[in-house]
Amino acid sequence: MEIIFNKSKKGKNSYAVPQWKGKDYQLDGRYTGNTSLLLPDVGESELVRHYVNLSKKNFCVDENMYPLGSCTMKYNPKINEKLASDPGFTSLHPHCDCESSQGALKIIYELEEYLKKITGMKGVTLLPAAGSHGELTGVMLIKKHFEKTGENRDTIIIPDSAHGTNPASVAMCGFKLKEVKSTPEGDVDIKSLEGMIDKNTAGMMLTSPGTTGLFDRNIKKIAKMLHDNGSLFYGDGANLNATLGKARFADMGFDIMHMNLHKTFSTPHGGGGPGAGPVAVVESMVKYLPVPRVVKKGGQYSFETDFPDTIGRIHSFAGNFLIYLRAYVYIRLLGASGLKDVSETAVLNANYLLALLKDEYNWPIKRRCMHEFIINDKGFPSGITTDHISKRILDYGFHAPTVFFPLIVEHSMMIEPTETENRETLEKFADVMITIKKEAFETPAIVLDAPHNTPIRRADVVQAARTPVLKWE
Amino acid sequence: MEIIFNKSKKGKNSYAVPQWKGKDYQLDGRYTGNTSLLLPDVGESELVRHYVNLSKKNFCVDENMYPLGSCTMKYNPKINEKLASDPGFTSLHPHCDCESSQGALKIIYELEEYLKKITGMKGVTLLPAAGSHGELTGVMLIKKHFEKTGENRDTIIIPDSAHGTNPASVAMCGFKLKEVKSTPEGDVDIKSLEGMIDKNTAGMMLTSPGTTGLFDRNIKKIAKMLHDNGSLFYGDGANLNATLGKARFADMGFDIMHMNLHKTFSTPHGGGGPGAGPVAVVESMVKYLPVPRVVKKGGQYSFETDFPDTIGRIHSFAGNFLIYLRAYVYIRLLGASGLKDVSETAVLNANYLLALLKDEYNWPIKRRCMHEFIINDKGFPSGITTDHISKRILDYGFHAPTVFFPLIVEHSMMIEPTETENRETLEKFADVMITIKKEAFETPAIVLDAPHNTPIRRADVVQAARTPVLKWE
Amino acid sequence: MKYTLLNNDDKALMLKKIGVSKIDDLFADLPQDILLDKLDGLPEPVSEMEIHDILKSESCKNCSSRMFLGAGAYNHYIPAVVDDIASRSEFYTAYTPYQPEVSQGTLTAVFEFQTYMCRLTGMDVTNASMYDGATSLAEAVMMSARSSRKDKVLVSRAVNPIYREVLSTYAWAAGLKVAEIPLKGLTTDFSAVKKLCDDETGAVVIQSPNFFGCIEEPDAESGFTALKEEKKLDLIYTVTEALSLGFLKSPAERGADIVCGEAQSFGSPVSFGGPMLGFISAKERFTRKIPGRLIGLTVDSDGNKVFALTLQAREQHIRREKATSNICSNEGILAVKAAVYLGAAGPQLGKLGKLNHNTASYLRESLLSAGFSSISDEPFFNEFMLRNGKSGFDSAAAGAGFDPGKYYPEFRDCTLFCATETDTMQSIDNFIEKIKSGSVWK
Amino acid sequence: MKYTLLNNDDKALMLKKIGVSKIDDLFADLPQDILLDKLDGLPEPVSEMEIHDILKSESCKNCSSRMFLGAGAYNHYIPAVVDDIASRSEFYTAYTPYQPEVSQGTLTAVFEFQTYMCRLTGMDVTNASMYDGATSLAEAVMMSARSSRKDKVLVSRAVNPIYREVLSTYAWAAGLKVAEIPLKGLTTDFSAVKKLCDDETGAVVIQSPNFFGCIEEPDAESGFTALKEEKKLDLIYTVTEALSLGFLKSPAERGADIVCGEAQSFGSPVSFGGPMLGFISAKERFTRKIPGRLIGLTVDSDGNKVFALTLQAREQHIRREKATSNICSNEGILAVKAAVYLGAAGPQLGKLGKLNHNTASYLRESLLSAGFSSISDEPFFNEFMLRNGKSGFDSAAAGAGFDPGKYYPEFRDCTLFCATETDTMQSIDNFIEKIKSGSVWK
Ligand SMILES: Cc1ncc(COP(=O)(O)O)c(C=O)c1O
Ligand SMILES: Cc1ncc(COP(=O)(O)O)c(C=O)c1O
Repeated sequence: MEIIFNKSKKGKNSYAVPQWKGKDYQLDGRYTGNTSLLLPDVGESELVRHYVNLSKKNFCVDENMYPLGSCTMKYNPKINEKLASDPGFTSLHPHCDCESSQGALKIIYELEEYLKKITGMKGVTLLPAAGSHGELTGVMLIKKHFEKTGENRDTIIIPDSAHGTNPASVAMCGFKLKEVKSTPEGDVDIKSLEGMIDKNTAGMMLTSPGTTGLFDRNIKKIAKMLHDNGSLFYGDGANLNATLGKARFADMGFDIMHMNLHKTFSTPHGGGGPGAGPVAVVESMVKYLPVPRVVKKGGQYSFETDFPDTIGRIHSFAGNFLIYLRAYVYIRLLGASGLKDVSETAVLNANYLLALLKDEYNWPIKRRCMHEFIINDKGFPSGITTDHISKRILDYGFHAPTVFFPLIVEHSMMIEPTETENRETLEKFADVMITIKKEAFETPAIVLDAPHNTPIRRADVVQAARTPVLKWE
Repeated sequence: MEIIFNKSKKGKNSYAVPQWKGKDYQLDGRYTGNTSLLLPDVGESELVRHYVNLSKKNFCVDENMYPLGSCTMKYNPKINEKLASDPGFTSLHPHCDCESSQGALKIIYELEEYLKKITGMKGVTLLPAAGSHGELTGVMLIKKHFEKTGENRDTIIIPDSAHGTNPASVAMCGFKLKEVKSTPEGDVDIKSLEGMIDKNTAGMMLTSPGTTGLFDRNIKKIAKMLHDNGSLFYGDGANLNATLGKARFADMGFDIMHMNLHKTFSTPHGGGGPGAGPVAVVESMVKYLPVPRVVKKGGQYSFETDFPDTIGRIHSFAGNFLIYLRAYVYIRLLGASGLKDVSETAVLNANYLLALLKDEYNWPIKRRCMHEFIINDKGFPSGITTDHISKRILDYGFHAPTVFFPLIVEHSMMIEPTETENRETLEKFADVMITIKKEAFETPAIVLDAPHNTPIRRADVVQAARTPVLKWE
Repeated sequence: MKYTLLNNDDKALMLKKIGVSKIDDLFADLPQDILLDKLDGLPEPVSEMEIHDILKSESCKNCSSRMFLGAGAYNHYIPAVVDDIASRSEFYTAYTPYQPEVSQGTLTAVFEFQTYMCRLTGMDVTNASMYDGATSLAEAVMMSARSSRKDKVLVSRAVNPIYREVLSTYAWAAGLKVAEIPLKGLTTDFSAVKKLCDDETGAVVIQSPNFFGCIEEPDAESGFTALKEEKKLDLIYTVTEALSLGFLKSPAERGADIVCGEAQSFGSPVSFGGPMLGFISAKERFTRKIPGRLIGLTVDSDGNKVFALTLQAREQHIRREKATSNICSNEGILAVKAAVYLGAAGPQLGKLGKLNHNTASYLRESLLSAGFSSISDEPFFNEFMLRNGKSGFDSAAAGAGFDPGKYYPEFRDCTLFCATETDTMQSIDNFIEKIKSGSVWK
Repeated sequence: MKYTLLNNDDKALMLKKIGVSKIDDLFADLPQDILLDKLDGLPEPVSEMEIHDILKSESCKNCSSRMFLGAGAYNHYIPAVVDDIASRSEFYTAYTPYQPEVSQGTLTAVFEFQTYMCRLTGMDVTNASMYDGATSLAEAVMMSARSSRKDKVLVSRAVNPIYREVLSTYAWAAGLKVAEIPLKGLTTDFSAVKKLCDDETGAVVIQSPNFFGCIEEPDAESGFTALKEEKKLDLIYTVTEALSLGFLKSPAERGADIVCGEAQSFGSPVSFGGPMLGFISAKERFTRKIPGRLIGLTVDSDGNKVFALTLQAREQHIRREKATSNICSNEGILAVKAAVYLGAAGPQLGKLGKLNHNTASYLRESLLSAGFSSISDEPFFNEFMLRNGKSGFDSAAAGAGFDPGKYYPEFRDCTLFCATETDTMQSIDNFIEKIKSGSVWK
């Protein structure tokens, strides 16, 4: 373990603060503090070496396949990064006048238009700063809607396969949660659902395709059931990569949805973020969208906040602009044909990898997948689980799949190769998986003790939580 | 071994060439060729992964100490790179009018002024694209000088310790070479020199401090001997890091000198270049300097080429501008005090490391050093040489010193820590060296077989030269 | 452009292995009537060069940037080393460090960020980032409410008005009540808290330096400290100009229980308002209540100290509807940048703060000499508000400062100015020249 | 700023270990009277922010860039991936790969560069780069002379005049003779070679596309091929617009023995003329005569294929005054960029060349319609020269094109234009509008 605080020694830092040549305005000592001892004293070269060497301990997409299911770890074009670091955008102050930000406003406006075309929806807000924030916003829209209609609907239905952010977002808006179970085939259990929908049902959230990588075959039926009951249908579009350019969420029957720009529309994931989670809605919901909104009048763009039915503000400024910019670039580069090629290739890649693995690994839901699929450790020698397999994968230079999610499949390994892997890499990954299976039977210790070749050995996460040490002392 | 040509497969490259919407102007097939099959067909992500993974097989200064003697592998400020990649400079065409390049011309002009102050010389040309190019230019100046004075002097004297570029540069200008030997103490042998200087002596080249890391104690005497004979004294300033801000080449008695901007003035070495090798001269030589020169008239800067005594052009344009820019930034950041701190610290670091090693390693010339010093493998068990030691150093995460140079010390290891290493790193390096010495006696095989932990094992360079394979087929 | 890599032979071979004859067979589970041939209405694809030129032309429209503008986003010089590090593929093309064995780079840098923020705020725990200042405030209020089981919060009118709007959106959704603490001059009227505080009240939110740039003193002679004690109120201390943390007395010394806000000043550009770098720091008792990711120290199976995500039982992917928040993706790479920035500035951070204060003080003094008048004399850091003077200064026409009128009708004739180290004395003098020449008055 | 890392304690401890009392004791071997207290005349040190602002203000003066300008340096779009790779510390902060065991990154990329250049020129060997086009020509001539042991070279007047000047500087120093082959129209008069060629003559230098943009045909009906055979002349084929290699017949097919010139077009910006990317490619018989670094394939002690510097016995550090050149540092990172660029463009390189040709042809046609007149009709790639027409076009006033008058008095009333993929039809039309409106004529 290397940490910058350990490299500190008095007098090494020589960061030059420009000299102030004017009058010295003293601030009373009652207001000021002294932080110089709290910060490490290191030189620029030490800083660079520290982080360059640390970086070598990270796995990244630019190195090899990163099949982290549900996260769409695709390769992101380098032109995105170049344009998103243009000072003409990065130095633009959010409170500057609209006249000096016409370029930025136009990008926002046009991206919203593109996303409408892509989703078939009638209104889009880009403001949410991540998928989860989009969900929260979407659920707020549902709340607002029933507040306005005067209906007292207090429940939202979510399948048991849902991503954790769905129930959490629902809870943050004070809704009650009903969980509907999935069939063994991975669809929503329509029978159970029927029994759940009632006058308290504000809506239902469904991920499409689901976190199982499967498209719900009753989607239109579900939409109809909800709509017949006056309930709203929310689509979690985190998996949009599976249907991009191929089918639109509006046509599936959703009223509200969010997208994860950082996944589908190519923002590198930054070790955890930032992202953007635009929300798209049908006509009747447009009026509730948060502010500010970008409006175009006579060729001029401006921010407007005066919308009586809006849920209000949800961000300090206007959301994660630099992420919009990347999505904008990506859509312009690919066009309609390129976007469709994304989903077709993502689905083809996933099915091919599934075909290579399905006879070697347990395949709990035996349906062709969309952009990702689930296998698990069933059939492995006892004691060797998904956890060990995933660590052993690291030894072979790949990232591990998403593990132990979704919860409806025991010891799930959710594999999403994305469209930017070539056939040879998929085959190499399959070979690794098959090798690990063999090892599990022939030399189990090597799997149990994995990883062996990584920058550190297996981290003790239980210990980390038992006595949390959350800062350096 | 991974090479891009092996990753090629038809149809993967989708580099989009903008579509031409006008008339198609056919060029007769007699003029055109078809190169599409010569170039690899890979996608952007494959390209990125190829080079990201390759990069991991490189050692670099940003990772750890790189004590490659004579190369001044210091840490280079990141602001250099940022400013040198500003499109306001990089997109400036060399043939654009001087009005639109005032900023760039000003940088050139002022950098020349700074280098005059730093060297004490009266004229500077920045044009040479590397140190070696500077030497060539300098020797051309000598040739021109005697052509103008009508003297037929055809010989240049060089010490046996000189860098290979010195004799090579002399040869390229048609001069005869006389080699003067060094004393066991590392100075030029004054006696021998005396016997060599005659009416044919055009000049002498001396590296200062020498490639031994030692400052010639008779420098002024040598200068006088040469000047008394009407010969010119050329200073190889590649080691300027040792005396920067502390003493000026003009004051040492040199008439002509070159600097290596990429070493002393902080351009990262780019895996081999580019650099810049400005030449500075005393008053009487100014008229010979190459063209174009930047001239300032009434606050306006311009390129001028009309100088009757010039040796002429030596570069396609005006030299390596982006390297000037880095040097300019560096000098402005450091100022006179910072430049002096560079040489003082470089010399202190080298002497400290020498002090840590001199009792453990053979120290052939027992004088305090300047910015670098020489040790060698004498006293090691037979069969274990400088070569093995240098490979073993790699195993410990450091780069090796310059080895087998200078030629006057057998099996030399020339160690230049530079001023940007901290004390702890010097001590770690010393520990490694001492450990290797111990290993050589206790577990010699580990040293003989080194390296072990590097991305590849010892490369067979004899084989490489025997049947050269210089391109992929 | 395309970033897929399959040629026709690949596709044929793969389809065969899968056992279908065409790609559309893989979309058989979708309602077939919604399958598109091609999306309508999108522009034709362009090359990389063309999108580069298009965006460059958009970015140029942004060139004339407004001066002396803060109000929640701050222009600071970002040392080149910050982007050099953050633009390494290893950092920016990785994701949440779920696999600590191949993520020590991110984990270490974010652990350093947590440490820096704890040290600067005086708190015990800091999360791995929130979306931005406004949502971090909303989440801090919800965290406090969860902890105190009280559903009312008092918020100073001197808190960033946009943050307060976001807080009301969240509070409306979550069923929390928000009441406003009035101003006294340009700071919070702490003496009014007592009256507003009922048994439902669990927290008091202030910002310091506040929206007007003034330093709040909750510990001063208003009786607030005693009341806070008595009512067991959480003091939620919002910071929008993180650089102030390097120069002013720490929030902990001011009695903060939770510190939240915006750390964009630490190494990220203003970027038209996003991405920003929200954070929540808090006292130890909130450790298991804090939203978002936390990195902790542990050991690996060789016994070496290493870092890993920890206390995940708070989070949505484990706890679902009972989680401390729904946050998942956060502002990861900005936290890394903040760590590099703070390492670069190091012990000079206070000096940099001092330079900000001097520059802003000089601007203020110059403006006063140019016809602006003082509203009140509370001490400030690098931002302050002045009355425009009788003839009416037009901040839009001047391209300078922030007009607070929209949010504070009572300050319709005032302007909020900010100056940082990026503003030189020369640029201030030029601006004052312009003012004196009268061209920027209505 | 400082980039040193010793504090006073370090210094004291180190001096003590060394056994001296102060740093100046370490400078005892220097003449003491020349030791400086402080250099005179340098500006006071500034902070990183200040130098950033200073340079930004200098760079802005360069903003208005001249159009349709080539003449040895070419504006091409550089895919973002090129700088992304080349700005990795591992590549740009390493040096010459003396230790192959820790340098396979650089070695592989430069070996790829060698391969690309060999493939595009049709030659057998390419070095790891030269300083620039002009010096690569000078060194190519010297290599040929060393090989042929003849000291005269014939150089076409259609070769870049600056390259010819550099060549004469080198030739003067080395004692080589240079004679000029005249023009016929805008290409080399190959029929004149016979007369110029004597027994001392070892090589003929041409450039194609030549300085006027025209494609040379040394193999055409001039008797040149036979003469070359008979006199064993080396055809030194200079290329300044490397992009042409992707579109035109290869130099090898034209009979070249040595190809040299400038490969800046492959991934490097024009950069006010430097750094550039010189190269020399040659037939196999020059392998041990070529200047500069060469990377070769070999094996490591585990038997794996690896790369290493090779044939170093040609070089100055081994051969000293007998070396094939004095070159040491070269243009390493630009060669890496060229490799990445060529990998990015890949099989589309020819298509890009075609786009250049179309764009330049359109510009030429448009100029002809706007009053310029044709000098001759030799085929060209992306650059061409026209006569200005009677009223006199002022290229400086127009901010477009290159005025060849300084180098070619006979073309005083002409302008050399270049158009690449970075010039759109729109920008050409706008320019023609301007011309037609008359504002750019003297
Ligand atoms: C299905 C699903 N929904 C929502 C989210 C939340 O998105 P974010 O991380 O952007 O908040 C994710 C992210 O992993 C997801 O996979
Ligand atoms: C003493 C000396 N002289 C000259 C040179 C040549 O410099 P360059 O590599 O820039 O041509 C070097 C470089 O290693 C050197 O060390």
